[in-house]
Amino acid sequence: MVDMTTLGDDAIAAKGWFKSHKFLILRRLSQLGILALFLTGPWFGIWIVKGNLASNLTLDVLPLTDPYVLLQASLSGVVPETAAIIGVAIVLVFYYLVGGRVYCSWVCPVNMVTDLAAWLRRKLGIRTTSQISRSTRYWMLALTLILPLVVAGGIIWELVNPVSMMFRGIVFGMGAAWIMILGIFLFDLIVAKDGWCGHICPVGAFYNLVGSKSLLRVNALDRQACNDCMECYVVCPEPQVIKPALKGEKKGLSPVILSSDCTNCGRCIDICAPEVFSYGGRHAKKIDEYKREGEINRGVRA
Amino acid sequence: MSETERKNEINRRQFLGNMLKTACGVGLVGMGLGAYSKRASSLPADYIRPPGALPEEDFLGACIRCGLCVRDCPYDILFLGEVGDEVATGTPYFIARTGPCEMCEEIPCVVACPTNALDHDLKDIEDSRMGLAVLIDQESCIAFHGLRCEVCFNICPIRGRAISLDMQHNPRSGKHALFIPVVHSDACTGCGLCERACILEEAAIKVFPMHLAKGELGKHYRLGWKEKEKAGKALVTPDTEHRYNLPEGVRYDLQGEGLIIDGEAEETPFSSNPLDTLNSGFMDK
Amino acid sequence: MKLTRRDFIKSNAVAAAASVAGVTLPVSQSLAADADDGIRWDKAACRYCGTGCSVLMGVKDGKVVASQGDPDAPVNKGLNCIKGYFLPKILYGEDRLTKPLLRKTNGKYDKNGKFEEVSWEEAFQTMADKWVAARKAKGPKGVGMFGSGQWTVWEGYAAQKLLKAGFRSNSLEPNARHCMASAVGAFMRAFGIDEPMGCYDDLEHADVFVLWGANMAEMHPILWSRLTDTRLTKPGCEVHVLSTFEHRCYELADNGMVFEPQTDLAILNYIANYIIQNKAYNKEFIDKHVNFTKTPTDIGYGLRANDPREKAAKNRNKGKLTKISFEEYAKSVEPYTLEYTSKLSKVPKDNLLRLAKAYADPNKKVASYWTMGFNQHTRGVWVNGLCYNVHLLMGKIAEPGNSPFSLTGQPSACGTAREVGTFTHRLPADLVTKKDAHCKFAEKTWKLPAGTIPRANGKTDGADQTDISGKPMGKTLIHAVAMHRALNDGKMNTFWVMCNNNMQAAANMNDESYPGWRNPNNFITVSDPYPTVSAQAADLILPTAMWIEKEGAYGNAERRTQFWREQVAAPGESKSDVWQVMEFSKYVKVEDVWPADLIAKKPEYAGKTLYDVLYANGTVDKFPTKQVTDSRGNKYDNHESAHFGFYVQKGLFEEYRLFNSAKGIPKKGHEMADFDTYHKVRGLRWPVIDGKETLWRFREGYDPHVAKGEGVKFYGKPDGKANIITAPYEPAAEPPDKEYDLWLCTGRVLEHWHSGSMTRRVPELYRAVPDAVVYMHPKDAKKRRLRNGALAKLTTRRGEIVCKVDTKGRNKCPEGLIFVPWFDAGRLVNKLTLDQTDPLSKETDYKKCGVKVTRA
Amino acid sequence: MNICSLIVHTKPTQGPVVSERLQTFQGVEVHGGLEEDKLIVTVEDEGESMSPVSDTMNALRDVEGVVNTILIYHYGGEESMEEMNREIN
Repeated sequence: MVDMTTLGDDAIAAKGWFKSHKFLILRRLSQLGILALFLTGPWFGIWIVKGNLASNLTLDVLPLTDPYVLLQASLSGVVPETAAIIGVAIVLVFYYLVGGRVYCSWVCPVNMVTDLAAWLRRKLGIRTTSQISRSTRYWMLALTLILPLVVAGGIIWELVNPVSMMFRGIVFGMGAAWIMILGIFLFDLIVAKDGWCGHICPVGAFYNLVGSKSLLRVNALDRQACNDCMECYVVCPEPQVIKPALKGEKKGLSPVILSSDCTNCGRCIDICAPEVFSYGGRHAKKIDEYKREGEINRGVRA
Repeated sequence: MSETERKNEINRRQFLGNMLKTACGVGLVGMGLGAYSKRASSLPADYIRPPGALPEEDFLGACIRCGLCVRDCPYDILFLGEVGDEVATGTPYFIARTGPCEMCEEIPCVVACPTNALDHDLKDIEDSRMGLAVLIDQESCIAFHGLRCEVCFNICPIRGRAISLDMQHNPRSGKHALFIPVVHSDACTGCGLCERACILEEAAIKVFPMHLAKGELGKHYRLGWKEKEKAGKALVTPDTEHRYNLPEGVRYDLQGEGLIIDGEAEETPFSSNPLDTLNSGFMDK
Repeated sequence: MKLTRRDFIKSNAVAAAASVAGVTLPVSQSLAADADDGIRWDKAACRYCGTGCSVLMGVKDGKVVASQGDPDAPVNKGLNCIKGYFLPKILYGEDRLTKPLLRKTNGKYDKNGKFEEVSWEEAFQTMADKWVAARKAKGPKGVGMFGSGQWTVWEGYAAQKLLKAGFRSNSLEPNARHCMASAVGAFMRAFGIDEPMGCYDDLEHADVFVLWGANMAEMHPILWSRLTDTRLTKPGCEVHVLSTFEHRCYELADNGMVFEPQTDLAILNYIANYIIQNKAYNKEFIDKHVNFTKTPTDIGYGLRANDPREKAAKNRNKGKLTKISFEEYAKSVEPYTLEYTSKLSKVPKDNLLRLAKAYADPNKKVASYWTMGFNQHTRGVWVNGLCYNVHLLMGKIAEPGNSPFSLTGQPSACGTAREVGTFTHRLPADLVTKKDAHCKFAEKTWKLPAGTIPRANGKTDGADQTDISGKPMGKTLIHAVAMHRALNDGKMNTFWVMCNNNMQAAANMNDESYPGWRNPNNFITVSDPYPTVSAQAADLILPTAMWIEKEGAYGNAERRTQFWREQVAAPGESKSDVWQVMEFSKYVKVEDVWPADLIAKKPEYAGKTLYDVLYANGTVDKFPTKQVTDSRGNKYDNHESAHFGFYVQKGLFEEYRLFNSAKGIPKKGHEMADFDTYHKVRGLRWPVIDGKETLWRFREGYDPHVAKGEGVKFYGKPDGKANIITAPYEPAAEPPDKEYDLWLCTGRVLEHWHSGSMTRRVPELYRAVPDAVVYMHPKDAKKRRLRNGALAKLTTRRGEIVCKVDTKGRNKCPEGLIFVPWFDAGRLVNKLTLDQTDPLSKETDYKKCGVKVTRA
Repeated sequence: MNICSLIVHTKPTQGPVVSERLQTFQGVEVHGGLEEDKLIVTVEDEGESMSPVSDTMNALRDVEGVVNTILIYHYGGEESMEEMNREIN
């Protein structure tokens, strides 16, 4: 059993505090930075990005549109504007390249809430968790896409979607949305570990599918160095994705984490004292393997 | 059945059971959502959609709650529904009494909409139908009492067409007129400027979403005189000439005033205004 | 509602008995008495326009808590316009001034200091020092007072005495100079007596209404309501509307005409020509009641003498009439053919013809109404007269329905400015300072030594009047626009503005008004309830008790005099204008302003203050202070009486009546009822003789001054005949040219009163019409790359302002003309206007100057 | 301190006339019922200076036009004048 009180100490000892929190910090900067881009307008009158994550316009030129929301809208019978289609295309290409669930770990503001809940769980030693299937989110996704087809009243999921609600709440005004956020926090804290993001959220499920063949992945190329401290399993929001890559050498499995459940959050890279994990391409191999295969050396270690 | 088989059987059962549970759970969520959406998508009477908004049902499907219209409104009148508001979360609206639509000619909110929830075919703001102004309280409206207010008429951007003044005799004072504001749905955009301007403590003229404000004539029924006007002639064979048994000096005008008893003033070839005669030159030419 | 235990038991007892008997009691008897309980209702005249609606004000616990139109008032029958609806709120703006404020630095008056609260004593002492010094150094025109057609009758009367008798200065003008002077000039020239011969009942009796430069729909809302009702209910009634742009009256017009500015002169001459050519005129009437005259032409534009337009004028400021024959008159209007007039005015021939026919039809009763379109006109007296010409030619005058009617803009432009005569050249009841005899009558009435009041030419009995300055009195008249010029030139050094907002209202603010007020040698006092633009530009601000915070009287456009009692106390140290005028007079001694030889004629006045001489003179202070009550026993305060120790308002009014109602007065025809009567009635239309009011003047049977058998008599003139005065079309002073390519016309809107100092403090009215906009034709806007709602810069030779463009609003301007209302302190349109006046009436023309519009 | 209410029946159509007559009595107020010829009347005394309520009531019976009087409500309290006249709301 991993000792929660010393979680990450090894990594700090081995790499220093900064390097063992590098991607965590970068992710927070990314999440807050994106919020900031949206907030400079209403707060200071400097309009960089208008709108919210559902659809926005950067510097009055670059349109970006959430493909999931637009898909729901389309299913309710809407023909979107060109700008929206361009926006969706850009977003899809981006997430196809960097991994769909990068949205979850680097963009989505709810991630900060659920991460906080997970952190508190560890700190408080809450171990109870109810058994919810991780596939629930796909059911939810299906449900949210069927609802516009069968129920009048359009994008029904968006009435309650906490992900868009939280972002919109921060940018446009929260109303009672904080209750929803608090609900998710308590759900993750008390009811189920990684309950929302890892089990239920259909937004995550959607991006999961978008990025199922993404190019950027985390790998465990140095898996031999693994000292079985298990800390990566503890911090990973989708720990089931690690095992095949980290421990699958014998079965001949790729050291790249191929499961699209992986959010590319990089916490495993941070927490790992022996530096087993790194970012890389979908087909990343160890340098010596490249050499072996006569390939041209490319920068593979992130 | 071997141990493994039994184990697999249990696993399969467990799996099916779990799946069923999940499906049921999600299904319940779905039903809840469906029911909630019914309530949440009922647009309250004082929440008015921006110009060009599709009919409410379509709008709720098309609007992706991005808030771009809110951002591009130069008068900052638009808001996004928040959880707890009586309007679908994240969808844009304005409240006419506090911030009506100023009717920008270039309609920036529509231009900003990425999904056509605000219809991009709307090019002329005067064609928009955000709602309909209704003079809902004729008892309080001071115009109905003969006071000279007409603030709603004066502020209306579709001057004279969306709100006109119906001038009537004021029987109470006997010598003043009433200037009754009348809203015309064929021109009113529902911008709400009138509602904001109304000087009463609670506005007597209010903008409502179209479905609340507008009645509908039975589909079968036509207004005869309007149809005749449209056609430019009678829809059936025109009436023939009527003749009557009448005493001397009495005429009968079927389409006009009915029975006419000619009075003292016999008809003469002269106009009552001698100037007409003076200016017409000699009559014998 | 207050309820005692006794009331409670009693109401239970009553309810029990009523239920047993099966009797329904009136609501007020039950416990559920309505919330209006304890409100004291009393009548007052509306604070705003010249219509003179009566309102009932409800007071509870010293505050106006309710209001209603007076259902028994003949003018408005319980109705109000939107401004009247909010009357109580004008008293309670959050920024009421409550203390005198003087510009000071380091505790001393400083022209460039900051406003500091001072006591009334300090305020008046500072002011008195300045006034006495200016009067001594600069002569009778060294001091000046600018009052108002919104003054109550006695306020104007008290000020009249202070200036003309006390300070021996004719530098007293009302803002009515900007508003009514042309109408007055034309009345005097045509009829020899001021104010309309008809009354509002003409609105029910006319068959044809013609509006000349009057937007009655917005500016006289309740009268418009009456006119509209007649149009709706009277068969054959028609409405003709003429203006330089389309306004709300065109909604009712059967014949709407938009004419090129200034060509109203030509149109009226065309109508006269048409009547003559068709021999439609009333020969019998003309022979008996009319003289034909002509007036000098090419008379300039009332600009400063060095202006090239003035130098070019052949007969600058001249107006002496010469008798001519009917034939000469007919010849003078002959050039105004339909063809020529239509081309000049840009009004289609058919419309002009229809209008002319309406006037020429002997069977149709025609009422003509006008306001600022005629009066604010560089040929205002002319154009007023040309309208009388048409009515006189047809004999359509002074009888029900046949009525040329000059509407007034202010609530007491008639009652105070004109009847009390608070103009530089006038004395009460149509007397003038030009006439030695009139001045002598006034001096006798006021118990003053002969020669006290400055004559227009400074001479009495053919000799120069002596002055405190040691020099001869010299010419003493100075009109409103000239006052601002004199301030600017340093010739006038003290100026007291009361009950108006002349910095915002006077034309050419940048070149004349502002530099004049801020001239370091000048001391400007502004009395106002609110911090107006004028107050901002003043040196001393005196907080004023407004409207029903004092006992008052107004006279409306149909000669109706209406009184009200003090309803509520003014906030803080605010004092009414009459208090201010009278109290200030205590700070000036007779020796300060009168030369020794004048005092020698009345040695008992030596050492006295002006207050002693003018107000504690045995006439004004004749009536002791008494508790003011109404017939129902309600009690009312009277702060002025309490302060001065006598019934101030009654004393002033009864002394004023010595001018218009006493035996042996120089000019008959202005008789009024006594003070107490007016507190009982809903206003009376003068002349009031034997308690009877007069509806139509100059007509036998209606007017007691016309003897039996005379039929019609214009008794203002010695021969009883009215003047037809021919005058030609002459162009405006500053028509558009290449650079300033549009006409600028200014005016009002329904929702705001004058400079908006009251109505813009009513949140609802402010919300209804927040800011002034520039109304313009969509094509004019498009040419300048402007569209509805865009910001435009308006530039004239004198200044510029920025405001929003309105191409769709209530006023539809023709191409080539823009209209901007002047109520908005945030957009001072009088930075743009030209200080041109009618050379005869000295009234400013705010309707015509060249302007350029560009994108802001 | 006495307060009574009574119904005063009057001769037909004489309600208004009788009402005026009744109001000349001290402490008597008519509250309505003029048209019905059934006047709703209160009688109250205000201390020693006035005649007792009962006397007044008897006197009312003798007023011209009065047919009958019926006492409906009587309040007799011991409160002082000040108490009675204190505002209760």
